[in-house]
Amino acid sequence: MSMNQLNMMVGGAAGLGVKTAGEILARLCTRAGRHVFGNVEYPSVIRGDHNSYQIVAGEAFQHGHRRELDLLLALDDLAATLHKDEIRPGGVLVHDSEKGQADLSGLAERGVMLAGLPFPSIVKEAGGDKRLLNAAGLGAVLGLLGLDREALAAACQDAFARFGEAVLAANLAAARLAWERTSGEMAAAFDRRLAPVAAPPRMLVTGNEALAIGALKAGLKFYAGYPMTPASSIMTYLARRERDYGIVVKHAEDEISAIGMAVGAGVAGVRAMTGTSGGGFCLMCEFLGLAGMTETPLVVVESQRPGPATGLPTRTEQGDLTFVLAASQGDFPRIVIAPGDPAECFRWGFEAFNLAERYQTPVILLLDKHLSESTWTYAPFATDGLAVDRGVRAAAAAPAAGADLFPRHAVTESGVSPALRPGTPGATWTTTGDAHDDLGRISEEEGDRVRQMDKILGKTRGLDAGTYGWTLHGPPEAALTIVGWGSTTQPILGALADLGDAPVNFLQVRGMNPFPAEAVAAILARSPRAVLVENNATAQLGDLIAERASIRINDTILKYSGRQFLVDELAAAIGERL
Amino acid sequence: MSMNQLNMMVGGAAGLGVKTAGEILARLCTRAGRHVFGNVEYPSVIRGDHNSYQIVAGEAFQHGHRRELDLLLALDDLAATLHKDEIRPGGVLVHDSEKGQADLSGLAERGVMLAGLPFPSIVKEAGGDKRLLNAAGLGAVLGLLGLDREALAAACQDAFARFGEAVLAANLAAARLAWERTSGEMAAAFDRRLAPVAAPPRMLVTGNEALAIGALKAGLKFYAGYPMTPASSIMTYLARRERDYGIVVKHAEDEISAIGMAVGAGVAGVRAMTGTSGGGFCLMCEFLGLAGMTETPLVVVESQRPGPATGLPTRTEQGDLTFVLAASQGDFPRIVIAPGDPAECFRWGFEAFNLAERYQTPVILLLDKHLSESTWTYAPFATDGLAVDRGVRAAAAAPAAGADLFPRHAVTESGVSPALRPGTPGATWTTTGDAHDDLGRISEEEGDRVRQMDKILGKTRGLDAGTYGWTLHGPPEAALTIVGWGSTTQPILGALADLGDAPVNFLQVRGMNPFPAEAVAAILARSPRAVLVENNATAQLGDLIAERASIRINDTILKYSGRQFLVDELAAAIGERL
Amino acid sequence: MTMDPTRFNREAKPTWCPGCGNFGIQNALKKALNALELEPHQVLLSTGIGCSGKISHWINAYGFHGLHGRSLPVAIGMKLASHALTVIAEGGDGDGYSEGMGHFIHACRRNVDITYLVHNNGVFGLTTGQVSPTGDQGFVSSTTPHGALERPFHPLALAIGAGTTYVARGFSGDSERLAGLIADAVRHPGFAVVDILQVCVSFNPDKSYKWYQERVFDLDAEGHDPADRAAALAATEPREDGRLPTGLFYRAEAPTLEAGLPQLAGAPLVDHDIAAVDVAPLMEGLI
Amino acid sequence: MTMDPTRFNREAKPTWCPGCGNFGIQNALKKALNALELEPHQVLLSTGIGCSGKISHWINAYGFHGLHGRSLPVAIGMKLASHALTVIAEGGDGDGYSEGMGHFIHACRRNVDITYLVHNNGVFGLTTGQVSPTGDQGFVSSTTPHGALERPFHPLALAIGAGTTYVARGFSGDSERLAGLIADAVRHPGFAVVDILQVCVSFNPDKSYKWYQERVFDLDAEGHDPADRAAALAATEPREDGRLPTGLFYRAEAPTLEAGLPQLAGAPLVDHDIAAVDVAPLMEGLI
Ligand SMILES: Cc1ncc(C[n+]2csc(CCOP(=O)(O)OP(=O)(O)O)c2C)c(N)n1
Ligand SMILES: Cc1ncc(C[n+]2csc(CCOP(=O)(O)OP(=O)(O)O)c2C)c(N)n1
Ligand code: SF4
Ligand code: SF4
Ligand SMILES: [Mg+2]
Ligand SMILES: [Mg+2]
Repeated sequence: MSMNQLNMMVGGAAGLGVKTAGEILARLCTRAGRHVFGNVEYPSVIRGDHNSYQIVAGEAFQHGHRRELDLLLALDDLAATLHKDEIRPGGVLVHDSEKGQADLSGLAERGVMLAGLPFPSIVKEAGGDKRLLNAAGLGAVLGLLGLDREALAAACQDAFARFGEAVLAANLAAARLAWERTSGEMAAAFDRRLAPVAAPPRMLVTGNEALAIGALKAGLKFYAGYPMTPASSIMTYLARRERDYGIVVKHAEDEISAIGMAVGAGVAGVRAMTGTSGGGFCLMCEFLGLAGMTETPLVVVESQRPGPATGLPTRTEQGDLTFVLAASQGDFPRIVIAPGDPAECFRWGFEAFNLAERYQTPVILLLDKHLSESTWTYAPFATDGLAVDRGVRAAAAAPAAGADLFPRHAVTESGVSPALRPGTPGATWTTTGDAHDDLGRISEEEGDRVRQMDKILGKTRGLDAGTYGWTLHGPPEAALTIVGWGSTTQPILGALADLGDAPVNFLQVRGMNPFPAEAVAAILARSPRAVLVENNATAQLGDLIAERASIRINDTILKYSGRQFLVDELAAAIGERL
Repeated sequence: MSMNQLNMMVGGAAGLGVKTAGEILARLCTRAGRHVFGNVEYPSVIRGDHNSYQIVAGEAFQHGHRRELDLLLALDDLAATLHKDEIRPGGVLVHDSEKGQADLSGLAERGVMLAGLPFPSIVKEAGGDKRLLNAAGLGAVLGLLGLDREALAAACQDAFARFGEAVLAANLAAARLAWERTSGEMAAAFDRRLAPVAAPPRMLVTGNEALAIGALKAGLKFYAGYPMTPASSIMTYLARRERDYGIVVKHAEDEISAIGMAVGAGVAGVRAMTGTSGGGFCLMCEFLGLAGMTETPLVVVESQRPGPATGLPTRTEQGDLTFVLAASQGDFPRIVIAPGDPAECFRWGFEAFNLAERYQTPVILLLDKHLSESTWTYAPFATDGLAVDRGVRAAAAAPAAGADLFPRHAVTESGVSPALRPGTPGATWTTTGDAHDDLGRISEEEGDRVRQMDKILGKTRGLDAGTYGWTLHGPPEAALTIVGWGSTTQPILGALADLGDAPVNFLQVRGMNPFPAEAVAAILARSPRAVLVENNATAQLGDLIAERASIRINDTILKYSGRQFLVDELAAAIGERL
Repeated sequence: MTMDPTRFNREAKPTWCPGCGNFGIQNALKKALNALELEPHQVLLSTGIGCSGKISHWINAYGFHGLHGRSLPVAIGMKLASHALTVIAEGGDGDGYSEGMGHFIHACRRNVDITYLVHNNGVFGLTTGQVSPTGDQGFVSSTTPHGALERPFHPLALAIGAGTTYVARGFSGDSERLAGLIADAVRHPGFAVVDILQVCVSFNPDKSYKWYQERVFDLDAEGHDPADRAAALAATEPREDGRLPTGLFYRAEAPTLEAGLPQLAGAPLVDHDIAAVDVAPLMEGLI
Repeated sequence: MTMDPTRFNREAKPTWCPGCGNFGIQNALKKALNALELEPHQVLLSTGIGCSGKISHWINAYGFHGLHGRSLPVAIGMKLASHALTVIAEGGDGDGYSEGMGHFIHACRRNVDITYLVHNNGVFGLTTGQVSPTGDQGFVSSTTPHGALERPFHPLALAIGAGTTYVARGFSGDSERLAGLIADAVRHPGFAVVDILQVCVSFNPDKSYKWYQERVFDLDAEGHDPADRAAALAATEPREDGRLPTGLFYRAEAPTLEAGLPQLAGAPLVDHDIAAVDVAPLMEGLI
């Protein structure tokens, strides 16, 4: 490993600023020209317990996290105890040598460097309390990584200036005191550095941020939601920009209202979105079907977390695929797409609105906590070539011959009826979630029913998931084909990179509905062996492939502990099959 | 056809008492020793439009309805217009010859007898108004069917006595006036009779009634619901018996509350149920998963109607199978059973509670409007052999060693933890919809998560759907195998009866989850040709079979106009494939 | 230019029962829209599921007949997206006060400039007459064969308690006065609730036109001051003589939610140009 | 026999933030249950999701920690099934007044004999501090970076409006008095609401213990008559001096829902023998 490849973790109780410290480190690495992957783990409590922020950095794109730590910054004893065994020989443990009580026996013998610092004294000397602990820890880490005094000052400036002079000064003091203790001998003994390397500017971006930016680019005008991890940060990201981008973001009283408002906004003619996780999605089912029945464009983000029920609210899982594909009574067209990384979140966050308006039906983007909240580095996403397509819209409101109503559900060749924005003079329309005729009038006639069902069920036929719904990574032919979807994409790519020239490729499925059945079947048919990699207990994609492509993959690598696969863990599991 | 085989329809606007007249006729047929099938069709409006009640009666079990009517009682012009062409040559149209305006041309030429009656004068003479119309119609029909004056009086007594003397007298007068006009010559010219034949006493029973009785037999103590056709009649049936059977029936403020109350009652230790249709089921998804996660026994009835959204609220469809199988985030065990007729509704209405308590998980009974509201005749269901099994229950509350808590989620060999009813002295327990340890305490440990997921997902392994989840009707080997489920069962059986000795059998799937994959696969493997018969647009059972049994059936007979298959319609469609 | 007074008529005939109070409400709504000098295309209706909710099919305006209990969230989304339109939410008492109660209370405090009309007939009409939350205690219906045990609430007491800025009650049997209340409610800047005592001839026949006519009276006639919140609340209490106050219970001035959104100060969202949104600064911000 | 005053303690330590008002509520609840001379096994808790809802894990009683916003329906089902138990529903203000508002209003009118405790801290604590329906207008949180636009309501005004028969407010910083209110609420036959002003040190630090202590006072001290409904409603109005009344706002006598159910007059449903229910008469009825 090069000295520029780094695997670091900050750990400590909730409330100690683990995430802040981790984010600062991640940004420093990014600005030093590194690609970064950042993974945050935290329990569903506000203070105490244990949080961690893991940063993997290097000159190449970083796919995910792995076990062998180069450096652990333990802000408390629990962090040291939980993660000390993950430090590789030659790695460092930064810990509290003054009041710390964690049992560190055996570490030195394993060749782990113990960077014990008197944190309580340091924060006291810096004129503060526990709230300076993460700054002190940061100083220690930057010392170890070879940053000089100016670089340290700049990092602190960047991180703390917005809290005002006094806070900045205290944090800087704490950081500097710790830096002084590690930047000499200890740094010399440590084999990793954070020296800048030349690289284009890169964003450090989560899936939720990328998706939100894609949606704004698409002309999102209305977002309603109800707080629920891991979808909340879409709402909060958008809310902060609401005035700059001339959009309305509404924290509704519940998820039913959130999706209801989004439907109303869609009916009125703007691009609208809502987002939630599985529990909230339960409450959205009925409106989802209404959007399908009334042919209202709608984008819904479902960012999964481990269920059933409240489950593990701040952890990750891919357990809602089957549900999202089937939610709501009756048959109607729904487009379900599972992006695999922030770049895909951006792209589909944009494209979802074109699809929703082109087909006048709900589009669901299926993420999970790992994708929503982890960070990766990317050059700013290219926006040229992203064209807004609002679908078939009536120019003016000519009512159907002999009727006073604009035919909102006119049967056309494509199945898509021209849309007419409410407020357009010259006619009006009516529509309903009841079965209806072409004019949107309630109709219980068998003929109308069948005609309109055929119409809506047929209209996504032109959408060919074969073109966008999958990617075969690696060699077209291989001894082993990994099959996965969504947020396992990057860990799988990382594992494949680890496995070097091994004869393995990876079929990433992205279009969950419509499903690229032919392509998937063809790839699996020519693959001598396939294994499903899923972050759930029952291999839900496996069921979908069995149903849609008539192939049952029996070999599975599943993880459902609420954590994402580590790259090395996955490489090992795949390696066993080679 | 024997003169005892009858296919009759009463039709007229909502509010004219079509259903009442139909029910009286159905009951008369039943008491005359006939087997009866009754199909009610009505729109989602309270007055006006068009209702019909079709009665098929004969000496053998009646599977369903068919097109060729022997008799149509048209209470208004619309009924005559809509259904006159369904009357067979030799059949009768009872209509209003005084004010009626329907175009009846061509009927006489086709050999249809026109029993025109001056209904307005008759009801006036009987001292009443439109409200006597159905009694008059009834009198006319009974005259045609050869009932004598006493039998007519008895029928009226039976139907109208409960409304008091005056109402009875007026109805009887109207009925008698009409009877006088049809019981002579007209009756002589008509080739059908309702003369009593010897038969054991039979119930005229709907799926909902049978299910409710099964549930009461199982010891149901609590039902909560929110009105929604076609599930409402379960609630109203139970509510009327609430005092007799010592149960509580609650009309809740919404479906979330309804299932929440049922979950609470289940937690407290009684057998509890809720019921709804697809739209309400959307709102129940989250509690369904909570029941799965907290291992709370719960029975949910989902009686389908055509979706998506409000759809056709009073019609029938089998469009929610996929949804019900996947509803709610994450993976948890759910038992889904689709009974095929009232006898099965009774049996599974009973058995569902044993399953729910044995496996401590939700059980869903999937019906639809056709099954919920149509009537069939059965001898009273046998109740011997129906034993209440409450599953593994702790005798007393011994807490887990070293803890103050009873281990509500103890990991046992079967995966089922002993239940302990709240209120039991000696300990307490805690449980949660969050991931938890064996003691029901919130736990985010990976080990606890995996342990408890393995436990709950494993516990229905002992439930072998191979034993109860399917029936192969007809010869074990046949040139053609019909595959269907739920309420198409009886129409399919009727069609098979129509087809006589044709080489066709019928695989009825009943266990939707767990799914009898092996049995289904074996039957389909040895069948040269299979066709799916489903009352939906996308062949949802077909998808389930593809997923679970790895066989894709491409030939389908689908109907999604909101109406059930007619027996003769289905026989023709099947016949085409022979 | 004088406007065609029949412009809110549709061809189709309502499927309500003959004599249903909904006809009076339909009439009143058309009159109100006429009085407001609106054009059909300027009006957007969001209705619930029930006999009542079908009204959007029989008023010539843009109409969205959505889900049971959910007319309000839809209407709020509509208004925020296209605030130049007159947005009216409408449905039944089962719809709004049972299934939709949560949305109702929150709409009251949210104060978006929409109007909410509730057809309050004491029953679930379309599902054949089960008692609603405003039905009398003891009411016998198919779900309450031994009489309803829950006590009804006065919806306007809740509306006032939750902060509604326009609170009125009308009667379906008096279209003229009802039309006035509706027009006023639409004019009112902010969330306006009109609870409408509605005759259901099929499932609540005891509360007939006559029954109501003997009881309803206008609060105005008692010199009620709609600015007096305590008096308005007092007016929601049952009276010993059984009389039923109608008219304007309460009105207050408060900024609408929209007023707090500078992004709505210009054109409605629906008129924004979305062809070339610049997200480069956002991406810059992540570097 | 004197009872062990620590019998409602559990071994496990709450995971609330140090200084969180929930500790005071937990204390008060234990004290109240102790004062009521209940045994742990006689108590059944139904809690929601939020920091608040976790309380069932840290009170030694039967405890069901269910869904966000749904503690009340569960509690009602529990009580009707097993009415000899003391059933308490409990959760946060987001839980009860946002997601669960519909259930709240309907529980108020239903008058089942349960107690409802709401930890009212003005924020969604567990999801990191978004404004709740009782949070101040203008409150800046992650979902309202430009300040909350909706006006808060007083939950007790709604409770009274919906017909609740016991309505009180406590303060998490005064466990002793809060314990008294809770014990009284449990004793009250019918639905009893105790809204509890709760300090959230992490996300609503401005409303500290000190802030509350300077403002809260007992209505009793003002000679408030809890039988006077209008006075109780008046007490829910904001005061010019910013003081916050606590104590018993309103109490009324009304039959519980259970009293209307003769089938509950004997043993609780849970004690009925279900081994041999005779359904023959029902089948007879269909012949
Ligand atoms: C989620 C859901 N639950 C239940 C229903 C069934 N449903 C249709 S209308 C209705 C009640 C209508 O009562 P109300 O709102 O008072 O309207 P009315 O018919 O009296 O005008 C119900 C329960 C439904 N459509 N959707
Ligand atoms: C259906 C659903 N929506 C959203 C959430 C996410 N969620 C968990 S706790 C919470 C809010 C908690 O606020 P509050 O009820 O006030 O409790 P507090 O934490 O303040 O005690 C939310 C929105 C959820 N668990 N379920
Ligand atoms: S049932 Fe009642 S509310 Fe519905 S249309 Fe008939 S009279 Fe009107
Ligand atoms: S976030 Fe607030 S309510 Fe939650 S535990 Fe911390 S202080 Fe208490
Ligand atoms: Mg109503
Ligand atoms: Mg709160």
